[in-house]
Amino acid sequence: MPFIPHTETDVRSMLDAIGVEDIDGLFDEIAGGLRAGELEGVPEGMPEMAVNRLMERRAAQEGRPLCFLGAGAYPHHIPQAIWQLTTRGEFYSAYTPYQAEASQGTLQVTYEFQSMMAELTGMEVSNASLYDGGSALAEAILMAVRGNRKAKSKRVIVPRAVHPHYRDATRTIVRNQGIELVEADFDRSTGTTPLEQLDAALGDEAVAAVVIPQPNFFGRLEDVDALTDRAHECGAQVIAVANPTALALLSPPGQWGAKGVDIVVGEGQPLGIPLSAGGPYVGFLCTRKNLARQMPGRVVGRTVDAEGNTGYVMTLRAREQDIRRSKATSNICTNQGLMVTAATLYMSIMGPEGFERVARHCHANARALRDELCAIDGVSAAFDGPFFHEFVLRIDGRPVTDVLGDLAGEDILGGLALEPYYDDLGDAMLVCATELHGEDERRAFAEALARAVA
Amino acid sequence: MPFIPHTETDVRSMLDAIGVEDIDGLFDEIAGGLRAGELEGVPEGMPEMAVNRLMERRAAQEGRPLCFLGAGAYPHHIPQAIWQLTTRGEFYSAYTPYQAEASQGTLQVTYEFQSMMAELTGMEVSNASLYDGGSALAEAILMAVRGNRKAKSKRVIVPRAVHPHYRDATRTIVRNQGIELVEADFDRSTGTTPLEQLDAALGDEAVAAVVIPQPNFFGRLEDVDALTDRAHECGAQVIAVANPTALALLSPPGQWGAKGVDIVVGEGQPLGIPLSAGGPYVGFLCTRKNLARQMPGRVVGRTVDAEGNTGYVMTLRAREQDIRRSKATSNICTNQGLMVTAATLYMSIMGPEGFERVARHCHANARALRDELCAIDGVSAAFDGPFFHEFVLRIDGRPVTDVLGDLAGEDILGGLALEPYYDDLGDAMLVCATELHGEDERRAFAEALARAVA
Amino acid sequence: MTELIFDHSHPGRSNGAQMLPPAPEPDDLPEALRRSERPRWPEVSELQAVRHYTRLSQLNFSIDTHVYPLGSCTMKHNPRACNALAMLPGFLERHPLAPPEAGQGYLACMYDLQNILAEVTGMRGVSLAPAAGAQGEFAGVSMIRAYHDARGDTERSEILVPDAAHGTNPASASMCGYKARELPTDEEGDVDLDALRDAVGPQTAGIMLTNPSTVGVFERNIEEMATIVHEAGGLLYYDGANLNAILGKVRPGDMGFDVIHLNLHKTFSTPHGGGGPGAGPVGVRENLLPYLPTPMVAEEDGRYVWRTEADCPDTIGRMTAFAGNAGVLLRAYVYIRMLGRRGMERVAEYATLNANYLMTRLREAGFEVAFPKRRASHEFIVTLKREHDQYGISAMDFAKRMLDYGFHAPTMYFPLLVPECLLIEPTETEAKEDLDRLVEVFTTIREEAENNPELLRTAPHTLPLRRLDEVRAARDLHLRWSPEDSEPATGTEG
Amino acid sequence: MTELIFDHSHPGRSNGAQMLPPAPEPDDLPEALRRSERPRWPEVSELQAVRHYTRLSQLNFSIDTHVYPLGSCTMKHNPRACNALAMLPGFLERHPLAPPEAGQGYLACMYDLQNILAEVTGMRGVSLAPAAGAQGEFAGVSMIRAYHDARGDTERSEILVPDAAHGTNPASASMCGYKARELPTDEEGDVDLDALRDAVGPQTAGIMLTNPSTVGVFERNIEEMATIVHEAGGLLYYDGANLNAILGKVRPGDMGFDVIHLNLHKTFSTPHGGGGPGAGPVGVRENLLPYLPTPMVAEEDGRYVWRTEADCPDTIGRMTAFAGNAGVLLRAYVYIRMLGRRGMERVAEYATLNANYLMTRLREAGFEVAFPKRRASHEFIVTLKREHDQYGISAMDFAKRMLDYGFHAPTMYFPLLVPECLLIEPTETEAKEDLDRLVEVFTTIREEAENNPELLRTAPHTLPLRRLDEVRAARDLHLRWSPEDSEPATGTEG
Ligand SMILES: Cc1ncc(COP(=O)(O)O)c(C=O)c1O
Ligand SMILES: Cc1ncc(COP(=O)(O)O)c(C=O)c1O
Repeated sequence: MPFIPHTETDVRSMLDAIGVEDIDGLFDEIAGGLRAGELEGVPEGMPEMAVNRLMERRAAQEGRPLCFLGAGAYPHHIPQAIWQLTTRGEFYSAYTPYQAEASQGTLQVTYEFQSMMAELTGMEVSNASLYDGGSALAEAILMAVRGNRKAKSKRVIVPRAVHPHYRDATRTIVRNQGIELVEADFDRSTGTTPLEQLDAALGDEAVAAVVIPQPNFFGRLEDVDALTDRAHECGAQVIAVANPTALALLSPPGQWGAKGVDIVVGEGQPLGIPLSAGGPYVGFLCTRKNLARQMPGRVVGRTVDAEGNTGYVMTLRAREQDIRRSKATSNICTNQGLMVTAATLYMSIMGPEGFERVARHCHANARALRDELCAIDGVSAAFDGPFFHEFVLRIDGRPVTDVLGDLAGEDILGGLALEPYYDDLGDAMLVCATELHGEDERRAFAEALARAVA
Repeated sequence: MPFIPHTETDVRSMLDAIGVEDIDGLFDEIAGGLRAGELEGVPEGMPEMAVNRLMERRAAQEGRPLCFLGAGAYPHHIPQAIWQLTTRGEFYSAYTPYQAEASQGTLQVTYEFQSMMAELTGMEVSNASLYDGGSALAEAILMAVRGNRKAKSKRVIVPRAVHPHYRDATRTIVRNQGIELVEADFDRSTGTTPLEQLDAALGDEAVAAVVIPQPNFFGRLEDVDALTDRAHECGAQVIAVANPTALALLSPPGQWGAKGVDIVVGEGQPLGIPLSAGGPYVGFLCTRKNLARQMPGRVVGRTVDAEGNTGYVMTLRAREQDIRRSKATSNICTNQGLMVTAATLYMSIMGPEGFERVARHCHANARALRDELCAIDGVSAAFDGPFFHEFVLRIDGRPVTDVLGDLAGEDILGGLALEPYYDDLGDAMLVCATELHGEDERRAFAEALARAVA
Repeated sequence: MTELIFDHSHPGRSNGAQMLPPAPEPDDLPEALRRSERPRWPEVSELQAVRHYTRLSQLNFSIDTHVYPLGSCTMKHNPRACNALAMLPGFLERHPLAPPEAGQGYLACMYDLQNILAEVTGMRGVSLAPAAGAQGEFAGVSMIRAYHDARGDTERSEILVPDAAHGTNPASASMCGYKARELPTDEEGDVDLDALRDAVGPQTAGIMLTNPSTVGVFERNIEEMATIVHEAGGLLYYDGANLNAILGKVRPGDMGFDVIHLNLHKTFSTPHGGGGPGAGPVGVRENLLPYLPTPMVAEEDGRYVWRTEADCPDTIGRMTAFAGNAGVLLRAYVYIRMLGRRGMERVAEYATLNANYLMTRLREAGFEVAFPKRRASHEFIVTLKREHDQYGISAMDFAKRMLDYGFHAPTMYFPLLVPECLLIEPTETEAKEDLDRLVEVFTTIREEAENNPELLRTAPHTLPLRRLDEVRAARDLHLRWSPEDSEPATGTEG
Repeated sequence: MTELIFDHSHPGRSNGAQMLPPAPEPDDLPEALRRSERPRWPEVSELQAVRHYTRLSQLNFSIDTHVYPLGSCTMKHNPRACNALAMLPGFLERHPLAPPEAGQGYLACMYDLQNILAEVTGMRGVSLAPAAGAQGEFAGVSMIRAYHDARGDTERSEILVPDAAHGTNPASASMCGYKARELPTDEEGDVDLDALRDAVGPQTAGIMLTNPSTVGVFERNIEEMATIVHEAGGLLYYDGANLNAILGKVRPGDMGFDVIHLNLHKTFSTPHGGGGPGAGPVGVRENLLPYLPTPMVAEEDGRYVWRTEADCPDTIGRMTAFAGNAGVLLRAYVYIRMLGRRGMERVAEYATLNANYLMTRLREAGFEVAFPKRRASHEFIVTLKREHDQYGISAMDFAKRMLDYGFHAPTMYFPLLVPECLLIEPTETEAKEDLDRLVEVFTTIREEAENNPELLRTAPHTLPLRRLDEVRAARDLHLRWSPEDSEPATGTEG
């Protein structure tokens, strides 16, 4: 019996103690008619050895293509120490630290995570994680609407240059609370959100919040200072959506404009978390101290024990669903604890300088790649201006999807076709380079692309 | 600086404390002429990311062929829990448990290992490991010669049916101590060591020890009871060389013949240790309690602490090199501790019944494979009689090495050519099947072999 | 008291093996957009980080080290194969937007998983998108709303929730724009049927139920409740957090539920990770199929493909940016393949056996259980009200003292309707002898409560820290390290 | 007191996920050869095994959890990349007898490693075959013997060994059939040159030296010693256990050594694993090349191939059945590639810096070092003779008390010639602040020795166990569990 320790003797003596004949007797309160028959759609169990083989085969089917896809999930080098430590049983098989004294490992790691994320974003506080970057944006919007009592508005401006999947998830999550999501368009030549578009979206009505991506979905850098100040002038709170790796080089949202933003959210995956087909990742949310009581999700705080020794506990619990129930700041309960551990280890092991170098390599490789690809006849950059580690290409003469198909045939994932997301943008593709994409990898890509467009 | 934590400030203040100008000053006792120049043959250092890539590439070159090679190293299913636990830092990065109170983890694991190995072999005691099966045989021979004072002999009978590499390693190790290794031949039709050959080797002279393999190198089962008794009659000690998986089905050496053997050695690799190109593996050595003080290597014993609580320590240390120096029972110091941990976990996780099933599957698959292969025209079994999970084949019409080459071309390692080891045996190959070689794997082999011999 | 990683930091210390060669200044980036100071992350060596986090980990109680009978959380063994196989490089390196042609292996697993979960729950379709139980609830209630809306039935404004329900239930209802209306529990632990009849009406969008319920008993009137709600035009939502108790024995679909979520990090043994990640797949009956959250996996001509918004125009949409907690889903899939059909039923059988045995033994030992006339499901409630009144100790004191004996405490003070309660869930993976030890520990602690209640009130005593001050933490907010905290000279209270 | 895994065993309990389907009786095996009873291995669940061994692991001090200044053992950080990359499936699944054509990746690493080790030691050829340091020594001395034998020079019967040498040195000499003859150490820690001159002669097969020596100083007369031994027709053997102190700075080959071994589990940071596995490659000058142990890797026409006995007729032969501790060799290779040329020198520099700093600080704190006029190499000796005489405490008592403060103890009572000694090796991977803490702990413990020596004599106090009785263990031999040990009723002393 996989994972069940009971011997026949155990079972017999347990049943006798309870006073039932057999195990089935324990289900005697359940109406007979409700009892399920044989689960024919569930395969027979297999020993671990056979499951190993099945999964090895399936994993092998995935191959190991050279990946220039980004668009919200980024291939990075992950130091080997991280997952060897993160999967230690004491982290892996513990739960939410309800018993603080027996959970100082998880609690202190989380406190360190909060500290490092606050440092990275330039904000005062951080929560203990949300599911991912997309749902974090939704939570931030709900938080801003809740927190911005002055504005008395449920209008939120979300630029089109925000990741389309983030906008989808946000729509799903905020849709039933009367929140109005207003788009702000991007400029067709720069790929960024100009002030005029923000103004157009703001209109004359009150606005609760404005979302500003940095870099935006196209990899381009937004004029965050101007956008932040304009939003604040209108009484809106500002929500930054930022890539953590980019923040190694870019001004932290806490310093955007005159006052800094109010909330920063984003996807923590680039901080040591594998691509893993889309998850588990980790959403982060940082904010000002005075908004801390509006935050969704868990937060860990420092305190002392009965003898005055420092220790850590979950705090501001009165915001949460298990206490506040229908009035909670969010319904979130289980969050992404283990990913917090991995990200904390990543930040500690890379250190500020190592991390900055990673970001510089991402940026330098992306610049080089764009130049190398644009040197190919028929390939051109869609947008002008600075970018971090992603950029949009146009291809003359062949549909992007065909080109990507050819590349896939050569075991290269060349990027993301944008037409399905932006039908008014025309045929284009989003390409990413990170520190993993040195000369050899870029050359392989350029040569394959040259063949594909020839 | 990889793995060096010193900051410039640290270095400065440390040098000041010592009172030298620079680090080079610390080497001032070394004659200038001795100082090495640039190490041109050593490549420049690379960040972990680049080394990852190099090693991934090299590992990929190994492919993942279907492996029917055995001959002393066996592909088995290894439960995933084993290495996830064995590589925990507390096991992985500790050393020999010199400070017993701070090493109870390692010590207790070793004690459990000794207990389980003694159970498996049917002996009273076990040591804490030797390097591998081959060197363990050499140590057993030295131990037997040391221990068998009665015989006053340094002659040791080693059947030719013992693994040729074990015999090589043994020769290397015992050669300079005046020990005479006498071969006993095997029967050409059964592939086993008949009593007559033992008798021939024994001759009239005194003999210190007789080695008996079970199963022998050809996979065949020896008549261990008769051989043991005959050796004992001649005043020789008996050293069994046994495959631990086979012992799940076969009579434990402690019960061979009338009195049981005196020493059992073997290779612990089948107990949860990956093939890993030949090591690290783990040699085991079990013996009678009255020979315990003759054992080579570490031994862990149970004791109590100052308050009477049970604990474990290394014991019988007076046998060892660090105390007895040139009179020690062996020069071994560092042994195969981490492999002991893995093997102990394997035995615990498989349990006696799970392990027996593994052995039965090995055996059943090997029988099936032999039948399936021998059904191919031109393929025949070299020997008659029972075998555990290896057998010898002859191929008509094509040299074995060509056949194996063809198979390798189809990503199948079909076995080991025996001619280089036994030039009087003729062209033959040794094939192995384990629990990993079910119908699908065997069919792939049989089909490829049919093509190769056609 | 353990130092923070920041306390090991020294300016200029670095981890050389992670240091890429210097790269050019990013001088194409406008100065105004560039960062002027590095984040004050710790500057430590690899050894310092390894040592710090290894030692921190040892401060946790976890399933791998302790019996962890935390009710409602199903803290059962997390098989190591699940972890290893979900982390095969082919899976780990798969980009979420990789086209299906780039690799079918992952999609094949997800397709199988959807079907298996549909089968064990008796639902028609499953989406694996929700990232945890609460998100599953949200998705489920959103689908209920979408269903009503699609029928033009837009006046329904309430979701019924038993008073014993988990907090995520009312919170999820709120997030979907519904008012959560509470239903009382009767004295045998079932939902009060009369109250239900009174509560339903044209305003009823649906009801959220956990069955077995959070008080640890099987809701016996479930079929009648289904009829009442359905007749009022509402739908039934099944919170699958307690599915472990009936896995393979009773299917939510057969009880009349329209929509469900599962907690794979409970029933399907994916790791709890110190608070996630989880996975909260949702399943629906035929009538709700169009609304399932995206993406999902479908089979077309023997190939697996994604189904996204483009294919599912009525979907409630995405829950996260990509396809949910994929790595968690893979772990659950491995678990399911090892267990198989029969193994699943055994989960329910032995989880129930353990709970009823433990309940029986504790009753014999003189503890009061909340619903003594009932069978336990996979969990049950002990109330320490009597001990509280007699000895002046609380359930919290009792729980903290358990830590001293090497047991993680049960869930405390949930559900709220039972005073001084402990919700105890042993799970099927604990051995009888450990349950027996637990009974001994309970008995010992009660003796201590009688003879020396202070021992409980000041527990724990044997852990690295004594009782932590939660009130102070919330009053005097320290949510992050700041540099002054690491300067030995200054503020212990930064 | 931790239970044995056997104490968790119940007859009939099993680990279902590892249970293959029933297989046929092996009825073709003769009854007489078959086993009648299963070994009494523990019958436990996966969770029980995971929990037991996880908890056991936590009882260890290790580099990953504690500063571990164990002299002569070079307990430095074991980078996690080395472990991960040596365990890539391609390497793990490679069969030792797989033909070179089946995969060149592993052989390429080994070929590189042979060459790099030859370069850093200044030797002509390297064999990676020996499984640990002691086996390297054995291989080295065997080659010395083979060399003399090949020249018909068969009367040489002695190997010279300093009195401070590691025990493996004389033991290895004995195993090669030589008499080990001891040389005294002079008061500054060098080998007594006059004694050496007296000792050499036609009976001298060679000398085994560790340099820096086991007393923690560089042997300054090494060149003269080489001349003396060589002139007598003997060869020089270098025990590489202390290479960490001079890596990349001084090469044994340049000092005049003919044959060397390295301890990869010291200098090249492969894990110590609770007592191995190690790896003890040997390197030789030109004249000993024919005798190197097999197998080795060679390059032929751009391909890597094995060289075995067939190619090397004069080899001393195999050391183990296959090619040594391959997985350890891979770990060392990864380490070397991360460090590179310059990183290797830094190892020596910072190991030496740490040792000299710590020695200086301890002297300032009033501790007596064994060779105060000398530089420390990567390690040094403190003698507690004075404390022993004044306070009646031993080096062992001091060491055990260090455990209470969270430091692994230094090596005690080695080398034997210094009374009440501690051999202290901080290694390059420890940070200054931890050395400073170590000095504080030393000082505190000495104060305790003065004020309350009993505290030391009865240490440790804060670990799960108090001082263990080693005498009793050796007298009253319990080397294995037996079933009576697990029966609660009977014998505590089975
Ligand atoms: C009964 C019940 N419902 C819902 C949830 C919420 O699940 P999750 O924590 O995965 O969001 C929980 C878990 O804590 C629960 O116990
Ligand atoms: C100086 C010295 N020589 C030789 C050895 C033996 O090495 P090993 O333990 O690897 O056999 C050691 C290690 O303990 C040592 O310190």
